[in-house]
Amino acid sequence: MLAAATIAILVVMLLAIIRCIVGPTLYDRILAFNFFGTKAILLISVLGFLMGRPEFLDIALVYALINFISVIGVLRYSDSAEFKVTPYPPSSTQESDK
Amino acid sequence: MLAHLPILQVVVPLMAAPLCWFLNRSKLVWIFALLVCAATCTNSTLLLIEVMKSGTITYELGGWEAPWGIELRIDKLNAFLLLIISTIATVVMFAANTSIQKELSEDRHTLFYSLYLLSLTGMYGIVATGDAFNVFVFLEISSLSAYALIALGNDRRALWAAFQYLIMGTIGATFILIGIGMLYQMTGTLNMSDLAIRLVDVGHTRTVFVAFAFLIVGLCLKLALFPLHLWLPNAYAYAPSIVTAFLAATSTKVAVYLLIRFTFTVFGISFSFTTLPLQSILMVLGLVGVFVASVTAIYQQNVKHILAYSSIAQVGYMIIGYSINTSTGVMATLLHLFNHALMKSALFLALGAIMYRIGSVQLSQFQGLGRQMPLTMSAIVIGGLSLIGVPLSVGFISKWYLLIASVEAGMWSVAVLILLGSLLAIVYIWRIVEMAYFKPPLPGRETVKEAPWTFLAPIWALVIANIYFGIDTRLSVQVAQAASQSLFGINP
Amino acid sequence: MNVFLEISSGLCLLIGCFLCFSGGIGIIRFPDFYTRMHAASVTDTLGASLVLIGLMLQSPNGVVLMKLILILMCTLFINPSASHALAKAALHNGLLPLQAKPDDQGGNKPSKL
Amino acid sequence: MFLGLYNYWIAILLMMIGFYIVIAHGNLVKKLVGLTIFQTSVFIFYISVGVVERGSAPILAEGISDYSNPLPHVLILTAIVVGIATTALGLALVIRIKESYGCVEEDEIQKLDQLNEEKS
Amino acid sequence: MVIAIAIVRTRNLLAVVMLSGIYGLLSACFFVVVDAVDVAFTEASVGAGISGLLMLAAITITGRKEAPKRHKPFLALFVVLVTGGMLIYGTMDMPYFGAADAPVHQHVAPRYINESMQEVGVPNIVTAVLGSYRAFDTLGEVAVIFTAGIGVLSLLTLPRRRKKTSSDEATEEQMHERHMVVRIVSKALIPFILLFALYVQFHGDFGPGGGFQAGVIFAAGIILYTMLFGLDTAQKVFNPSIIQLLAAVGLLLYASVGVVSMINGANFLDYNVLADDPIDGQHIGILIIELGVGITVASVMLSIFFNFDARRQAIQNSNKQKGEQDVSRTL
Repeated sequence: MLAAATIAILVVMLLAIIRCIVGPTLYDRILAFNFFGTKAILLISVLGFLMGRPEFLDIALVYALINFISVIGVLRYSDSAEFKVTPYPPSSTQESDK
Repeated sequence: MLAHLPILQVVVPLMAAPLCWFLNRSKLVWIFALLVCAATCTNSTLLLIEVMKSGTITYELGGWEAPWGIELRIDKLNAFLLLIISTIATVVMFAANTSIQKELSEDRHTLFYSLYLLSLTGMYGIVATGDAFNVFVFLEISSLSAYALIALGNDRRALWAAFQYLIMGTIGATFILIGIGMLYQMTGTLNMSDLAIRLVDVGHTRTVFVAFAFLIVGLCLKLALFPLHLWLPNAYAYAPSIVTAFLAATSTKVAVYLLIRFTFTVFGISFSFTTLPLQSILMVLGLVGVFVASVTAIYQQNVKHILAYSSIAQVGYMIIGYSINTSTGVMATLLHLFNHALMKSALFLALGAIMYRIGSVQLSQFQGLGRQMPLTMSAIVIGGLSLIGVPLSVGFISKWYLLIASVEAGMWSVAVLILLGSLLAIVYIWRIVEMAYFKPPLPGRETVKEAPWTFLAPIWALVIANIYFGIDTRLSVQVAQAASQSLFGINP
Repeated sequence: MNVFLEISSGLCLLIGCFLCFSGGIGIIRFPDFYTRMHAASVTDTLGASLVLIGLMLQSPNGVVLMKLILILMCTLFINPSASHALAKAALHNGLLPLQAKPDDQGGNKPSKL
Repeated sequence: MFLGLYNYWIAILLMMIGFYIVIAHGNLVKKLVGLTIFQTSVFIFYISVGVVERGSAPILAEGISDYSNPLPHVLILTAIVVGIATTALGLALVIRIKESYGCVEEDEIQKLDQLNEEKS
Repeated sequence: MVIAIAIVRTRNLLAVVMLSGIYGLLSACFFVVVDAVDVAFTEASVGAGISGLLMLAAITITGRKEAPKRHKPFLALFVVLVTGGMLIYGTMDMPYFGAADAPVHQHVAPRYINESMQEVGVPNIVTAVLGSYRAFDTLGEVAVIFTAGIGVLSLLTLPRRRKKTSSDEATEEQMHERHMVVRIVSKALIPFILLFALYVQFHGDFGPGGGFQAGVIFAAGIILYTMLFGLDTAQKVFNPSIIQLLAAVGLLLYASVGVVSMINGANFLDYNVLADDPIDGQHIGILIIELGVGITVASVMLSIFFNFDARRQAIQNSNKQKGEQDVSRTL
C-alpha cells in the first residue's frame, strides 16, 4: 500500500513539474510549485514509513514551512510593478516567451 | 603553548575577525589587525624554526587521531609558505590604514579589516591543514573574502571583475570538490598522508586519473595558469590597492602550494609525472603563459594591468620550475614563490602609494613622477629590475636556479625560452621607467608630493628585503632546498 | 483491531492518493489558471489530510503521531491560505479568468516549450 | 555493469547541465542558478558515494545494524553551507552590478566597459 | 530529475527560480531516499527556501527577463562535453552504487558508526562527526557563512537614511490590507516556526537537525515576518546592528570552545576535557558549538536578507522620486 502511494505521489509530482515548466503564466508556476511542495511533504512522510524509520517526519515539517514561506515570498515580490501581468491572451505569449 | 602553534596560526586571525566588529573605530581596528598579523608572523617564524629543527609537526584537532579527525600537518614546505604569507600580510597591513582612508568610505573600514583577516585565515588554513576536504572549506573562506575585498574597489568594473572571479573561482573550487570526492570514493579517506598511502593500491584506476585531472584543472583555475587566467587581470586592477598587494603576493602562491602538495605528497611523484603527460602539458602551458602574458603586459595602459599580467607570467615560471620535476626545479619554484611575493607586494604597494597621491594608475599619468615621488618610483624600479631578474635582486636568484634546473634536466630549449621571457619583462618595465623619468610632469600635477611614511616604510622594507635576499641567499635557499628535498624524499 | 487499522489506513491512503492524482490531472488538463488552482488546492488539502491520517493510523508511537498531527495542522493552515493569497495576487495583478474572454477557446493553452 | 553506475551518471548529467548554464548564459542571475545546480549535483554525487544497499539513515537506533556512510553527509552539509554563502555573495554582487551598470547581461557589461576604456 | 534542462531553456528568470526551487526539493527527496536525512533537511531549507528567497529578492532588483542572445554556445558545449566525458570515463572504475564493500565503507566510516556512541555519545552519527570528529571543518563552515555575511554587508550596506516617505507608508498599508488572511495565518505560524527551530537546534543530537538547519529555519520564520509586515517593522524588533554583532558572537562562541579546551590542556576543540566525564564533555561541546553555528547562521541569513530587502526598497523609492537622487552611487 505504502509503495503504491509512493508511486502515485511521484506521478503527481511529475505532473506538477510539467505544469511548472509549461507555465504559461507566472501564477501557474507558483501554483505548481506549491502543489509540488505539498506532494513532497507527503512523499517524505510516506517514505519514512516505507523505510521503517518514521522518526524523520521533521523533514516533512520543514518542507511544509519552507513551502509556505517561499510561496509567500514569491507573492510578496510579485507585488512590485515588474510582475504585473497583462490580461490573459497576450500574457500567454509574453510569459512563456521560450 | 609551543605545542599549539599550528592551530594558533589559523585560529588567531579567525577569532580576530569577528572581534573587529566590537571595536568601532577605524584606527583601533587597524592597530588590532596589525597586531594580529604580527602575532601570526611571529607564530609562523617560531613554527619554521621548530620544523627545521625537529621535523614535521602534526596537530590533531579535537584529539582525534588522523584519518578520523582532522589534523594540521606542518612540514618544511608549509612552514615556509606560512612565513611568506604572514610576513607579507603584516607588511601590507602596515600601509592599509592610510590607503583605506583614501579609497574606502568610512563605514566599510571595519568590514575591510574583518575580510582581510578572514582571507588570511583561509590561506593559513589551506596551507596548514592535512585534510583534503578541509582544504576546500578554507579555500572557500579565503576566496569568498577575496571576492568581497575585490568588490570593495571604487571602480564599478571592480564589481564585474569580482563577479567573474566568483564564477571562475567557484567552478574551480567545485572541480576540486569533485576531485576530492572521487579520491574519497576510491580510498575511503580524506587525510592527505593517509590518501598517499592508500592511493598506491588504486593508482591505476581511471577514477583516480580523472580525480587527478579535476584537481589539477581546479587548482589551475585558482592559480591563473595561462588559459585559465582570465579573471586575474581585472580583479587585480580594480581592487583597492591594498587588496591587490595582498592578494597578488599571496593567493596564487597558496594555489601553487596546493598543486605541489597534491601532486607530490598525495599522488606521489611517480604517479603524477610518469603515468601522465602532466609534465609536458604544464611545461608548455607555463611557457606559453609566460610569453602571452608578457606580451599582453607590454600593451597595457593601466600599470596595475601590466603588473597583473606580469603576475600571470611569473606563475608561468613557477609552473615551469615545478614541471621540471627535479628537486632543483621545485626549489626554484619555491624560491620564486618567496621572491615573487616580495617583489609583487612591493610593486603593488608602491602603486597604492601613487594611487594615494594622484588617484590613478594609468600609465599616462605617470609622467614625471620619477622626480616628484623619488622614493616610491625608485622602489618600483628596483622591484621591476627584480622582476626582470637582474643580478643582485631576488628575481635573479630564482631565475638562476630555474635555469640550473632546466639545464640539469637537459632542457636547453626551456632555458633559452626562460631567458627570452625575461627580455620581454624588460620591455614592460622600461615603459614605466620611461614614462616616469623621461617625461615632464603633467600640467597641474606639479605639486604632487612624496607618499606618506606609512607607505614608504613597508615598501622599502620589502625592497630592502628584495635586495638582501638577492645578495645573501643563504636563508631562503636553505629553507627552499630543505623543503623541496623533503618532498622528493631526499634527506639532506 | 490491528486488521481494522490496517484496512482503514490503507483505505485512507488509497483515497488520498486518488485525490492527489486527480488534482495532478486537473492541474495539467484544466484550461486556465483559476480552474487549475481550484483543482490543485481543493484536492490537495483533502488528499494530503487523508494520506496523513492514513499514516497516523499506522504510526508506531506517540511522538510520530504528534509530528503527523503537526504536519496535518500545517497543511490545513497553510494550503488554503497560500491558495487564497495566490488567487488574490493573480487577480490583483490583472490575470483574468477565462470566462472573461468570450472569444477565447477553452482547453489547454498551447505552450511553446 | 552499467546499471551499477547509473546514479553517478545522472549526477554527471546534471553537473554538465549546470556547468553549461554557467558558461553559456549571459545573464548573471542565471549563471548563479547554474552554479547552484552544478554544486547540487556534486552533492548528489557525494551522497551517492555514501549509499549502502539496505542501509539506513545514520542515526543509531535499536535493531538496525546497517547504516549508510555518515562521512559524505557531513561533508555535504558543510558544502551546502559553502554553496549558499557563495550564492548570497554572488547575488549581492549582481545587485551592485545592476545598480552601477544598469544591466545584468554579460555582453552588455563588457560593451559598457569597452566604451569606458575608449573614453578614458 | 532532468528538470535542470528546463532551467536551461527557460528565459523567464522568475520561472527559473521556481524551477530551481523544485530542483532543490527534488534533490532533497533524493537525499531522503538514500538515507541522508540530515542533508535532506539542509537542502530542503536551503535549496528550496533561503536561496530561492534570496534569488527572488535579487531578481526583483535586477529584472527578470534574460536577453535573448546567447553567445559561443559551441565552445561552451565543447567544454562541457569534455568535462562530462572525463567524468563518465572516471566512473568506469568506480565501485557500484550502493555496494557495501566499496572502500568508502571499509576505511574510516566504520569507526564512526561503531564507536561514536562510546566516544561521543550522540546517537546521530552525522552530528557526532560534524560536531566532534570533524569539528574543524564545521568551524570553517561557520567562518564561510560569516565571511559571506560580511561580504554582503560590505557590498550592500546603505548609508543610514531611513526616513519613511509617505508613499512608502501607503504601499505598505495597501499591502497589509491585501494580505489579511495570510497575515493572520502567519501570525499564528511564526511562533510555531521559531519554536520548531529551537527544537531542531537541540534535537540535533538525536534526530536529523542541528545548528545550521535550525538557524536557517529561524531566519526563515523572521523573514516571513519581514515579508508580511514590512522591513521597517521587522527591523524595529530585530535591530540589524545587533544581528550583526550576534553573527560575530556565534563564531566567537564556537572558537572559544576550542580555546577553552586548549586552556584545559587538550588540543583545540577537544571536548573531552570540558567536563569530568568525557562523554559529558562531548555533549557540552557539541551543544555549545551547535548553538554557535545556529546563532551565526540565523543572524547572517537575516542580515543578508535585510540588506537585499533594504536595497529593493531604496530602489523602489528612488524610482518613485524620479531622478532626485541616485542612491546607488552615493556610497
